[in-house]
Amino acid sequence: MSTILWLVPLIPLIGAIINGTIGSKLGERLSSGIAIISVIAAFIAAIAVVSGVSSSPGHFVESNAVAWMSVPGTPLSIPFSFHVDPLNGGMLLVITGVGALIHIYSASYMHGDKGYSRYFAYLNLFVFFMAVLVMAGNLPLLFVGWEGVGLASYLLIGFWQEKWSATQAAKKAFIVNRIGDVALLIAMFMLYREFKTLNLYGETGILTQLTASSAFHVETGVATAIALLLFGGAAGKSAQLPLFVWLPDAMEGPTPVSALIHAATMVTAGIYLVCRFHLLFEMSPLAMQVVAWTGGLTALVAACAGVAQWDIKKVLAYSTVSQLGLMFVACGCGAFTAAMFHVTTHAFFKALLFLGAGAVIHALHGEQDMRKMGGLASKIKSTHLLVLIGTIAIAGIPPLAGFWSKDEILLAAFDHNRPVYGLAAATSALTAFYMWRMYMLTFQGSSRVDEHTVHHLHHPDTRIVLPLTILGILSVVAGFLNAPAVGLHFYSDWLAPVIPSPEHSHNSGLVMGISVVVALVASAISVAKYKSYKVGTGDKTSPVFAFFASALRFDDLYAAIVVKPLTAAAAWSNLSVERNGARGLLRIGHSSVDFVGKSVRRWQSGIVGDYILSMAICLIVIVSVVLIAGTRGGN
Amino acid sequence: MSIPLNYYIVLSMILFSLGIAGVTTRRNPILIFMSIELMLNAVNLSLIAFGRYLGDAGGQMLTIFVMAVAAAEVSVGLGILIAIFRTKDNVDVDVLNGLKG
Amino acid sequence: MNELILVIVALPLIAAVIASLLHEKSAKSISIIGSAIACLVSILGITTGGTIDRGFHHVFNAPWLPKLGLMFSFGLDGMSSLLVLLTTFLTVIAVIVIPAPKNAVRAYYLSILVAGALTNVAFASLNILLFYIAFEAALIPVLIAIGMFGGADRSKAAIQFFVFTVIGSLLLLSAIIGLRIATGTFDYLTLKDLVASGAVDPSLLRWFAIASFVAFATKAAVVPLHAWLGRAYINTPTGMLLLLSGAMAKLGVYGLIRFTMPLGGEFAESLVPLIVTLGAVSVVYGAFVAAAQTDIKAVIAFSSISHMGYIVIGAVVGDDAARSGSVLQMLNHGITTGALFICCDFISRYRGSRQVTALGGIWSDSPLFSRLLLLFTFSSVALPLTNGFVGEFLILLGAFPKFPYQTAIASAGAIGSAVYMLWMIQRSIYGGTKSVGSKVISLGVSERSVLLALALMIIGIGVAPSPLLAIASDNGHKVGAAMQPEVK
Amino acid sequence: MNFGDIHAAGAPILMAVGGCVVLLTDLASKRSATRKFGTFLAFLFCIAAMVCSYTLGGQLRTAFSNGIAVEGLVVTMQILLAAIAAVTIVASSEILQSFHLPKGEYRALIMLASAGAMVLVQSLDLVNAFVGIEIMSVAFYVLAGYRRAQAASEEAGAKYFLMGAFVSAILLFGIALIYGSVGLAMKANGLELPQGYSFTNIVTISKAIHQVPGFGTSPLFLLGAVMLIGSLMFKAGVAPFHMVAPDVYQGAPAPIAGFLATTSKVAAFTILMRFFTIMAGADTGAAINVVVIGLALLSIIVGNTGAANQKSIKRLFGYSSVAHGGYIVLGLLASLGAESQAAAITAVTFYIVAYAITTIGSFAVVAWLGKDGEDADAINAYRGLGKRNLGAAITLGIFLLSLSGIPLTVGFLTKLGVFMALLSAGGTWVAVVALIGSAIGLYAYLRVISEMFFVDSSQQETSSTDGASKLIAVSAATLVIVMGVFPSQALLPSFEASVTVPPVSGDEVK
Repeated sequence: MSTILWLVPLIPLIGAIINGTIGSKLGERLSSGIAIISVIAAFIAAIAVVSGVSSSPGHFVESNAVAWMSVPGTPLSIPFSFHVDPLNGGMLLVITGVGALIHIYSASYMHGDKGYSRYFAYLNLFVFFMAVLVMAGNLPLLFVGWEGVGLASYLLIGFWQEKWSATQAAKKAFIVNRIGDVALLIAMFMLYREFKTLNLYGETGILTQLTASSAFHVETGVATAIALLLFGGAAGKSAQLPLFVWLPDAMEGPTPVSALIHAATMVTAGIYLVCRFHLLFEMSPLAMQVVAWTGGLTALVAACAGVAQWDIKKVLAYSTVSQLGLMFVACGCGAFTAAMFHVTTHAFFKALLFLGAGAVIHALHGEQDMRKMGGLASKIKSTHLLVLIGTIAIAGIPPLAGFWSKDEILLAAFDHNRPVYGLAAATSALTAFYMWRMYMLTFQGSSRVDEHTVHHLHHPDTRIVLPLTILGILSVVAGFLNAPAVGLHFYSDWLAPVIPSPEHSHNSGLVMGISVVVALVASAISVAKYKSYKVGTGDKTSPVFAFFASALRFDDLYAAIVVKPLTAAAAWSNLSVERNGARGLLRIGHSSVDFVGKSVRRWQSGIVGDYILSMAICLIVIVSVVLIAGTRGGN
Repeated sequence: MSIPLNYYIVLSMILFSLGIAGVTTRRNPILIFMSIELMLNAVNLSLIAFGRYLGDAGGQMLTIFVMAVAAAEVSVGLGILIAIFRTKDNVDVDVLNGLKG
Repeated sequence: MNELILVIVALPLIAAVIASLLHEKSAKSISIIGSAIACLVSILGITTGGTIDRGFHHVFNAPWLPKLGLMFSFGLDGMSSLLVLLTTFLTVIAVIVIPAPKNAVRAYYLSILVAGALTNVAFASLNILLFYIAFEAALIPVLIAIGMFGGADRSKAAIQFFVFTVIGSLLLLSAIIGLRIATGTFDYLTLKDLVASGAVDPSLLRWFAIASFVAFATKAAVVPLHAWLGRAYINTPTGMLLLLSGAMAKLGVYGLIRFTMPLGGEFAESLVPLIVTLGAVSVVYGAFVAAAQTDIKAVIAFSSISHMGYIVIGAVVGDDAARSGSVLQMLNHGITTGALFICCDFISRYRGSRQVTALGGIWSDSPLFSRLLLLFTFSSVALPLTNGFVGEFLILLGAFPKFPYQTAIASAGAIGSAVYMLWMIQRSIYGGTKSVGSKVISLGVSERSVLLALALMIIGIGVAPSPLLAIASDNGHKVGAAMQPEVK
Repeated sequence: MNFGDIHAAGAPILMAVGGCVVLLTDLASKRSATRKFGTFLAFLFCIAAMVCSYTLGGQLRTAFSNGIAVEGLVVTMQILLAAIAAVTIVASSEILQSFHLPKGEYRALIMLASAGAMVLVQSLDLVNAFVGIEIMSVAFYVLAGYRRAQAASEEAGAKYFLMGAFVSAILLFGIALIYGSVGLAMKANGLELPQGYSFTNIVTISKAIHQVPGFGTSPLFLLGAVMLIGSLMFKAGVAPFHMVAPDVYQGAPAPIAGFLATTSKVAAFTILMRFFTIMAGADTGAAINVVVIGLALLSIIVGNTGAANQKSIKRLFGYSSVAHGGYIVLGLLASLGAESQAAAITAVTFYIVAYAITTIGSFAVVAWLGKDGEDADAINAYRGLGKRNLGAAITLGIFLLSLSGIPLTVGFLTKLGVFMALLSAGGTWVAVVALIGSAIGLYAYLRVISEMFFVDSSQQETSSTDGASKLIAVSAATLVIVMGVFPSQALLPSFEASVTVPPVSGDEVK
């Protein structure tokens, strides 16, 4: 079993290495083939692992440890070791599974790009790092995955590196993530100080110590600090306030990348981290409050921004941010199961939507502006149908996946944190609204596509349709993995060994009713509003719309309060401190020497009379000194 | 009843100081010479006085040395000064200011 | 076997002499041979062997000026053997990769080889006066290299560098003499035992601690004693810069671990918070200054202030993991920064400029080079699974319990490094070609293999640092513990 | 007066006689033939002097009714002086040739000056010291102004003479006061004059200092001592009495400048060492220490800063000689401490020898690079020298690094020695100031190095004609490196010179 654990990350890594080194010589078929096969193989391995988990008594499987960092003479010894239990097992399936589908999709989508093999190398690399992240048996290894996916995301966002905006977005993503990473790093240091280890599992592992009653030697203040730092890392990776600004820009990357990294998998790493440490978070009510509120606010802000986007991918990007917010709401309300469940379903339908959008963009030769779309329903039927499914799913209309998972979250919020519930409810309403807006603008109404494009639509081939279909089916059925209302709770049972199942709430009926009504009403309004959209009608003139469109001007805010001051500080430290200060220090020494030298040389007037005079004076001075000092010293 | 030693010493010190004053104030090399000679003679005076007081021949002996040496010095110095006088017909020592700094 | 270090030092010198006597054409090859053999020999230096005395192996003693207490006494522990290896390695690649200036090939190689050899003497010396002599004499070839083959501002840079660093080392000299007068010896091990046994006047130790800290901090370019670095690095020819930034700057940290801490007595301990704070300041300050540069060489130069900040923290904080990490990080910094400077040299040679404003589009025409540069960059950014991460992680992890705030600040430096390095990458290799006289960067076989070797080291150390850590963990502080000499 | 006495004073006598002989042969023989022969003859006498004083061996002996003393130090210094004289004579043939200066007189003057210096070095009686100084100085005046045609040289001579005469008057007054004070003190305390010693004899003085309570701090004595020390400091070119030195070194032709700089320092510092050793451990109050520290630091600062940004390299060497005078004085300061005395004397001796070699070499380079006798004095004439004449550039570079005390040159070991002595005498802060000073000096010297190597120039290769100077410069550079790396067991012990003063027979001791 432990060897199979190794296979999950390593096969994609091998794929990445092959594609990264000799890929350019292989040709499209071969390099995409290698990539796809490696991920499918990883998926199969993952299935094997997960089955092993379910069959094993302790509900986990562990790999053997291979030495990584260890300092002789110190307790510090950090191995490469993997540990899979229900929590990350599920994610592993999603990552490799959805990853495989998206690889297949990309094979067609990226056709003809001069960086074809490089693209697949990066994609495989991402799968590798993501697998390492979730499977990691200790924090530094988790951090490897954590920053590794950041790297992959950086490389893929900036994939078209001739494009300035792309490289800009890539840099922004990495740096903003780095901020979160530093928080995580410091959290790691604190954990090491508290627990004297960085292993998560095993008898001395941090999580084990946390479960043990002895864990409560960690006083709440420290727990809060650690939890908040961990959440800081999560907020960076999962694009929460105040660090969410990188995700919308990340849409500069190829669409499948957005689907895989910036919707389905990487961005959920933050939720995974929080759920992993749910014991620690539960020790600190304050931290829980912070998580819940951050999630709720992020959800609402992003939803507002989503309402006002014209770029189809931006809509989905903000919707992702908002959905992630909902997941954190769940975490903040203690409903970690719900959070993880929404991670799963969201992976399906958001990937579906992104890939659908990708198909649309592909069909329209790279057009992303919804104002130049419309009426595509009849033209690309399969895509239309599947996107419709995705829309219904995310809009939270029963009985599709989105409804069930979101309902759990809303329920938890309703029970534990009413104000945040308000935020979440508003968010889901807005979600339904802007998703239907997107759907209507894209597929319904009159066609606003220019003539030439209409007649030369790219019609998706099977490599595009197949993944869409599978994801569509999943988006329909996945909800029933955990629908307590209808008595289905496979998922919570599956997670039970790691995260105790939530007790049944008596409010479920009420909450469910509210959310259904809200979703339907919002959808109806949206459909009505955008049934017959004409370019230039209405909303983009209003300042509110512009304010929303710019995501509440967060970018400008940061430019004003972070970027500008720091740039100024850098310039200042270079000019004032380095040039004038540090080198000024040298200059001072230099000029003082010159000064003394000048006076010495002025003394040396060249006139012998002066010499004799100064010598006489000096002699007299010395004599007097001697007579004074001498006689004093004498007695 | 002989003159106490201190008188000689004080006198010679006064002479010596006068010599120093002359050397430092004068700009004419000849006068500087004379001032130096004054200093040397102040020294001689004190030497002889000491020698006489201590009943020791060393003082007088040294005086002889001083006289001889002074003569030698003066001869050399005059040579140098004449050479200078040839080039720039001016014997003010202040003209010797080509080397400075 | 004990003469190992003599071989390591002598080979490059002999090669240098031969090379400077023979014709210019053969100079390079001879230098390569000499330094390469030295590098191979210095690998042997890592293995313990020869006479072993109080934690040092390959201990060698011969009189030089016994009347002055000056002895050729050498010995290696894990730290010094690694640093010697680093120095010889950097010498080799400096000779291989960087072409010598046309007019004075032999002088150039002479200066590099001599600098390397003297640095090794300093690293391996167990006699403080010998260390000092090498420490200061190694400046002369650098001075000559900067002054003769340096950039536009070379003469000023050379003089400033030399005077500034010499002032520090003169203070060190006075402290060393003080020790000698008090204890009657320059022998490191004896001094260490004497200090440990508290036989030395603490006021003297205080002076030693201060003076040596100033000297070593100047060498390691700890803010605010880094003033010489900017102009010097930017004007140093790349070949020598590999040694200067890669090996000689390490002499500072080495000195802190080897001399200041053990011989400084309690006062050195009381200095630690100050030093750690200065280290953290260096990390942040270096990042800020680097972020404001437009010359990529300057970016890398100032980035190394930042990196040395980490190393200094790890060196003094008094935690085994941190100290080992610091020693490892010295290696890493030598490798990574060296690689970056080499790439910078390529860029300026082929693209005709080092200004980011004139660069761009390298990726599209020089893919291999660009990918390697990207890897080096991420190593410098301390991405996990590269060497940079291991060192910085261990340093910070070890330092955190004692100095949480400074460590947190230093950790934040990781953001800064991402900012300026990625900015540099974006402006220089991404986008479209800007500069007019730009040629495709075509790597020769030797250049390609050197860069690939560096890349492999970066990944290798990042993935499997344990063997090196095992060696690195055997550094100065253990000598005191193993007081009784064990004779093999 | 017996053969022993003659032998003890052999070296100066040989030099003096040699001077006269050279002079006479020069008169007698035809101009053309003499150049080689005269040089050879002079050289021969110098060698003879060296041999003579070498045969004296290291142990103490006095002669001429205790007027002079001979021991290791004296032997070393006399050999050094003779060597300097010989080298100078060889080096000067170029300038003599190209300026048509009388050669015989020149050699004679060099040798007489050297003889005077030797007398000064070995004199135990202040009277002899005075005579020695005067012999040396008078010759110096002439030598400094030897190139009469050139205004600078002439001016140098005149200035040197005027100052010198003034100073010798002060010296004499100092001697007189010491003579008197010693005499009075002994008379007052009923001490007998030691058998065979005069009042002006250093032995007597030391007896007075050590046996007469309060004598060390009596105004009369202190006044005399200060005047003596001050005037000797002038000869050694120590600030604030340095002022004439840079002018003279710049004005005089390079070989002569080298001769003056070294000979005067060697002689003056040796006698100062002797004088300081008798005061070691004596109760002279804080007085002497204060003065000495002051003079040392002042000349280190003045010399090093004055050397910075000079235009003339000979003047730069002049200032550097001031600075190095300061370091030597620091050594003397250490020799005042009883326990650090031996180390200090060794260090100072080594320092003096090393400095002499370096300075002779440096001035030889200046002469070497000069065109037909004119020195290459302007520093910007050295621009790009590394490209034009690498050999000369490296040689001068070595001297400059040695002057700035960089390891692997002799300059480092000398500084090391002095600082060890100084710190063991407990002068930490003095040492630190001195170290900073030497860093400043480093800056001054590096400017020249940078001119030579780091700055490109379009100047043409100057074909040097002065083979002798080249030879001297190169061999001196070699010596600097060799002594810097291996001041080998052959070389060092001879510097373990102990300045010994004949013991005073114990019966007077109260």
